[in-house]
Amino acid sequence: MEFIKNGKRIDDRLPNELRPVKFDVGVLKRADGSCYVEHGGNKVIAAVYGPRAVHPRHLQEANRAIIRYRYNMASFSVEERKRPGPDRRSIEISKVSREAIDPMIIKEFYPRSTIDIFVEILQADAGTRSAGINAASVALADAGVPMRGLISSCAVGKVDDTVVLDLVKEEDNYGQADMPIAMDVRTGEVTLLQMDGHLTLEEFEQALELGKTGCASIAEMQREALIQKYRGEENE
Amino acid sequence: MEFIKNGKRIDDRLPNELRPVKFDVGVLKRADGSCYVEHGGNKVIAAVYGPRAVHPRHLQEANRAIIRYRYNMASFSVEERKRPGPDRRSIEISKVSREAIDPMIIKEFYPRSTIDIFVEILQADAGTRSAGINAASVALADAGVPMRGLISSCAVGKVDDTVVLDLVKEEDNYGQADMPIAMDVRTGEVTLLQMDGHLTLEEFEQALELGKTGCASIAEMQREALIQKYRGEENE
Amino acid sequence: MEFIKNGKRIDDRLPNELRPVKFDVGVLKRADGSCYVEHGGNKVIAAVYGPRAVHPRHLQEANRAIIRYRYNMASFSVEERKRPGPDRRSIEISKVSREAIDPMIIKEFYPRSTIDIFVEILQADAGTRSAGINAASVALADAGVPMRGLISSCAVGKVDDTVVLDLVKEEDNYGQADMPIAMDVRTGEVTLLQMDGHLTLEEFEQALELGKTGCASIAEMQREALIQKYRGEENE
Amino acid sequence: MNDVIAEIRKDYIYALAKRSERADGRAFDEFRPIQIEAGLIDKAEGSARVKIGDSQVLVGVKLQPGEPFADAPETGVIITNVELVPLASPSFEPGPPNENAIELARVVDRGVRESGAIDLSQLTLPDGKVWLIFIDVHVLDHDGNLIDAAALGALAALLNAKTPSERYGYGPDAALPIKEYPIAVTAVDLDGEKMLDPSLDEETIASSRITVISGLHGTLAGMQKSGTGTLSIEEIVRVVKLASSKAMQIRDDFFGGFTNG
Amino acid sequence: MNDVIAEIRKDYIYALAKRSERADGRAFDEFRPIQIEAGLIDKAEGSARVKIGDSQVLVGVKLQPGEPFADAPETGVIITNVELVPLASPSFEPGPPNENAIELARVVDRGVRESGAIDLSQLTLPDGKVWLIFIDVHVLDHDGNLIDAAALGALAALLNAKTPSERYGYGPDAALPIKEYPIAVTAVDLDGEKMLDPSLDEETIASSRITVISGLHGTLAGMQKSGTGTLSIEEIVRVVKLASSKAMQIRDDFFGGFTNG
Amino acid sequence: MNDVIAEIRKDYIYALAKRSERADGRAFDEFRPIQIEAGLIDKAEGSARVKIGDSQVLVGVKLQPGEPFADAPETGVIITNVELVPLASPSFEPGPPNENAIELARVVDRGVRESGAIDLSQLTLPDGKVWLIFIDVHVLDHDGNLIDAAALGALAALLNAKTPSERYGYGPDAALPIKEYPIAVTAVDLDGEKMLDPSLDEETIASSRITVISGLHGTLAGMQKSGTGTLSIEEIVRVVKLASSKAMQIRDDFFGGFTNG
Repeated sequence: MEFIKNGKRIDDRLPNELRPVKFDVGVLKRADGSCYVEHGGNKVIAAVYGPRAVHPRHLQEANRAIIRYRYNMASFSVEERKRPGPDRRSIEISKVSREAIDPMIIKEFYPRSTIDIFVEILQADAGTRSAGINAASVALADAGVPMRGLISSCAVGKVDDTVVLDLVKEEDNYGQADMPIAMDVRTGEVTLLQMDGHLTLEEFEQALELGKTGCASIAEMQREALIQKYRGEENE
Repeated sequence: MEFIKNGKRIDDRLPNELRPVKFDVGVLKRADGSCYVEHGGNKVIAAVYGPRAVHPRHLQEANRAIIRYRYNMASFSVEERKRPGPDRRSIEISKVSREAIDPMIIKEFYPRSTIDIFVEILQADAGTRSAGINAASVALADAGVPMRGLISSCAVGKVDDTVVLDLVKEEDNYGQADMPIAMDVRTGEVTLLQMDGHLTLEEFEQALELGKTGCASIAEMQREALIQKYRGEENE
Repeated sequence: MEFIKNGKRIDDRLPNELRPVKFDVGVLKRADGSCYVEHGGNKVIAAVYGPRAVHPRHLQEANRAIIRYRYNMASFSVEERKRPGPDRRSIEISKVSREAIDPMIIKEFYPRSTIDIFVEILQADAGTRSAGINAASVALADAGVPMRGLISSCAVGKVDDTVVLDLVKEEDNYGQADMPIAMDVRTGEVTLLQMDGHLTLEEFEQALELGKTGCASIAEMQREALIQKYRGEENE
Repeated sequence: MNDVIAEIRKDYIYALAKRSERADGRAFDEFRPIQIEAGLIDKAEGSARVKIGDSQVLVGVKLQPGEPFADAPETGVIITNVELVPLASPSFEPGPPNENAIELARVVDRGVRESGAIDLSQLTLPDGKVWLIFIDVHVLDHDGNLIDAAALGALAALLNAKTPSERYGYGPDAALPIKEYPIAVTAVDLDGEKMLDPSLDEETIASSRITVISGLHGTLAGMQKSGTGTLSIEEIVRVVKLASSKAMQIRDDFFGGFTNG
Repeated sequence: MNDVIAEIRKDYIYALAKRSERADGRAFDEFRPIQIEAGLIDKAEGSARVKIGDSQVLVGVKLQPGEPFADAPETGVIITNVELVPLASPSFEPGPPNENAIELARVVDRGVRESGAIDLSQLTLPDGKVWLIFIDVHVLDHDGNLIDAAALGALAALLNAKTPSERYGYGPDAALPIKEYPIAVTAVDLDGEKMLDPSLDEETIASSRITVISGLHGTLAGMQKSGTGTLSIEEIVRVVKLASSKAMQIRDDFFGGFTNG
Repeated sequence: MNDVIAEIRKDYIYALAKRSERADGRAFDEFRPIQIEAGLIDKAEGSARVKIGDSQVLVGVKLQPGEPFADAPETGVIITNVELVPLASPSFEPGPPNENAIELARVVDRGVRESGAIDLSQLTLPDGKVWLIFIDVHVLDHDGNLIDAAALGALAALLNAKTPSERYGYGPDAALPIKEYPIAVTAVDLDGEKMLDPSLDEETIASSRITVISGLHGTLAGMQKSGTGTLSIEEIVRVVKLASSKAMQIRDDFFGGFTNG
């Protein structure tokens, strides 16, 4: 399979170009905060509940909130129907996503409580964990949870020996490497990093830099979406 | 399949006729109350435990008893061996059966406690949820649980465009509609109603009336069984 | 299949001969006590944790420690890969093994606590429950848990109408009877006894006696292993 | 439902009901605004998002070739599942479907199945397999009356679905053979008053609920009472008539084009 | 068992035992009355209800064609399950079988299997399949000594069973090839005294229990000690002899006709 | 990890780190002694026990013929599982794998799979089946850095494995086609200091951990950050380089003979 032709990728993007991304803030009534994200073919919705009481109680922490994060795929989000409920992949993604978001939340403000983050993947097309983290980060802000910063995430990868930004499904399945990253772009703090495939050290450094610019673009859109939301509210 | 020939059904009953029904009260030693019911080919046993302490404790209600109801089919109760344990069907039936019985129980007498109702289907031949409710109602009385009234249940259905009482398996499987109903026949209060198939509004009204007469016959037998039991005890 | 030829068994042993057995005490760092056993083709490791706090708390006993015992087979311990986690066989073995060990432990010394015994079967070749009990007994001593005595276990069986000691896999699979036994050889108290197959009453009595001598040999090795361990520690 | 609604709110809603009013100003037989958007999920063979007021469900239909049941070898298979994901309500918890999710799924399933909405006999495949139809209801926002939203979403997603025949080498993709348009209409009982399309508050405080599923020409196709309240036969007949006529109106509004065929 | 029996009741039973008496007046080697009723469940291929005193179990046997185990292609398959449903005792809880139910099922299973009660080699079918024999023990009332009741029920239900050959097109229905009549007899130890067929009270306070399964001619087919009490080899031998001779008597009483064949 | 390490111990380790020291006297880039022992388990097709300091894992590789995935019919299948059995640590509990066990299994799995350690295209069988490779990691003693021990054990057990071809009638047994030697090296961050091969204490108090899996020639094959600490890009690059060069050294020490081929 040839992934890059005349400098363009299979969906006509440049190697360093993100797919179209759209954020919609406050899309759910019941949740304390929510955000819908379309990122290429990905359709993802995040909701935040909390701070609220922790059940069962032995999970409580005396001097800070606990953070829970549940990444879940709808049965119809992928080509072959997925059996409902958590599988090993979604349990791992929930863990690393939680750890990616956790350091931004000022947990000390809410002892003995929980902040629950729920991410539903409605349609999947490579990069769902990043899209979920991006949505969750905005949903936390929408819920008014005090944060040190926003977390922005994207994947970098390698196809046809070229480091590229934001893989689509085919690039992910048949490419040479995939590396999701999440960071607070203002401070440069990386909170999620995973990689698999084959990268030389030079490619890896290049990929990190490319990921940084991708995250920066995402961060810009996240901020814009939140501003729109609050502008909208003021005008109401 | 022809269901009605010369005004008679496949088991020779009239459209408005119940199958033979037999109640046996107090058949178990360990349970606080119990009742065995044969209803056509159905063989069902119900046991009541309680009022007793609730575990786990967070299920307790401060000012009333909670009611639990478990409908369970023995593996050998049906043609194809059923895998033991609850399935989706039995979970739904347990819920609607509990809701059918619950309004009759004077729950305020027993704060912080539970009344547990267990129904085992030993042999199934259409109408098991009704047979279970009928048995449970008598078992509650046998256990001395204070009640506002007895609940009586039966199914009505449609075969060969005729509304009939108390379907057997073939009528249930290949008929046009099935409608279980449960009520307190003295007050006319309906506590369970489900329906699927095809009924016109007129047929539906007819079915409700037929169901009412079926429940009334059941109620008569329930009362008779309880009287026999207490007569028996007095003579001992 | 011929099991005994010229008075020797398929692995060249005499009918009343144990397989080679090796005990290694204190092989794990994290456990409070541990023991590795090779018994013929069986490779088994036991760890003891405790006395320690009981979770969940409602399992606590006010005036004594509770004993928990988990027999578990590694996926790779048998010919056909075993799916991880407890199955019905391992649940039964855990129960009878716990009951075999329990009477030796002076539980009254540790109210409200638990003593946890974990046995991992790394390679299985008939007689794993006995090997596990033997390892567990030594691991308990290694952990310093106060005991009335050591429990020693072995299996007796019948092949080619002969009562034999310590079956190997083929003898177990195709033989005529299998009978694991566990006892405190100093007092003669039997704490585990199971049997299946065919034994006449005379064979059974013979098997019990043979099992007693097998357990006595095991007990000798257990004591030796513990002495070695403490000698080793003194010389350090 | 674990929602705790303040006693005062409950009294308020009951007091309103006595004056024939509802908190959101609707008439007793009035639905909140309904929106149906079909085809949002390209990866599904059919999909629809339904909003009733602020309640929101997304239904995906997946089709795959599979084995028929042994006792019905010439018949397609319907499998309906409802996920009450914790994103949709503070009262939903992660884990396998509880009795509410199971009841919801089974009522929607029976509505589709027993009404004969799909001609399952047309879903056989040349190699002895049949189409398995997975109807997955993903609840996104729970503000009451999920059952009507889920049933509506199931119907709209089925109408939106195409068999993925080409992918499996069975010739051209085709729409599903839809023969009936079952519409669920739910009412709750508040002190004797019956209100259609209950809001979350109404649903939470009501002692009983009845769902009526009806088809073209008003035929009754399914019914489910739930809750520990009781209803008289007269009340039931009245609600069933009301629900069936409301269903005709919804069917006309949203599926008028189809049902004329 | 979670049953809490008052200290006083315990002392009473122990005091009685010292005087060689039991609370219900039985001799130490005496069973409560046994009732066996076969064929109650038409939907099962075989069934039997067994009462020992107030303990009551219902055993159903289902047969269906299925794949043999890879390492025994010419051998029928036995699957035994015990359900301690919460209807039968205040100490039973809903949920998957716990260690007591599993032990009970496995002892009954081994009793049938290892005694050679069924000639499994005769259960092959012409198409390479074999009969799968499901023995399901449904406990209805737990008043002690379930294990003997369950084993008796399993044997009676197997004797009652007919292969559903016609339904599956394998020719005429037939009885199962029963070759052995394993009978379980259980004793408990109360301060050194051994009592057969323990009542619930006796079972609850006893420190150990031993079940002996024996066949025709008194051959031992299975044994299971449980509980944390200990037994000497002499005690074991004594109990085993007692149980084996009691089993002969039970076999004669209930299966005399069969075993003469 | 639920281990509670006294505040004082934590302060001590941090204070040491500030002085570029570790509690056990190692340099920051120094591993504890590594021992690899292959072939302990005859019943497995391949096995290896790895000790890193007092941490100890036993890895078994089982091979059996099975169906390939529908979308990769010519490709062998790898299934990796990690059991954190309660024998190995007071903080491990019985039950299905928790998120830590799952993450561990998946990182090891990706290290083997994505590095191309096994040429899966050579694992087809003449009858359309392929070899299923089960890599089961059984943790025996948890004293920190299980991930490097597990990855090392998986590689050593795969190198030790032989296909059980004869048993299944596929001709002579053969070694697996190993093409790459992925080595995992893990570092933790303590107040900005990076330490390789963290001990349990170090691992417990560190805010983040990064595992780098690299192959022959230092190619990066996998990476996993975990924990709630953050790292700068510069820190990451530094650790990755350090880990990759340490991996070469471990590979040379233990697999030098193989990798020369």
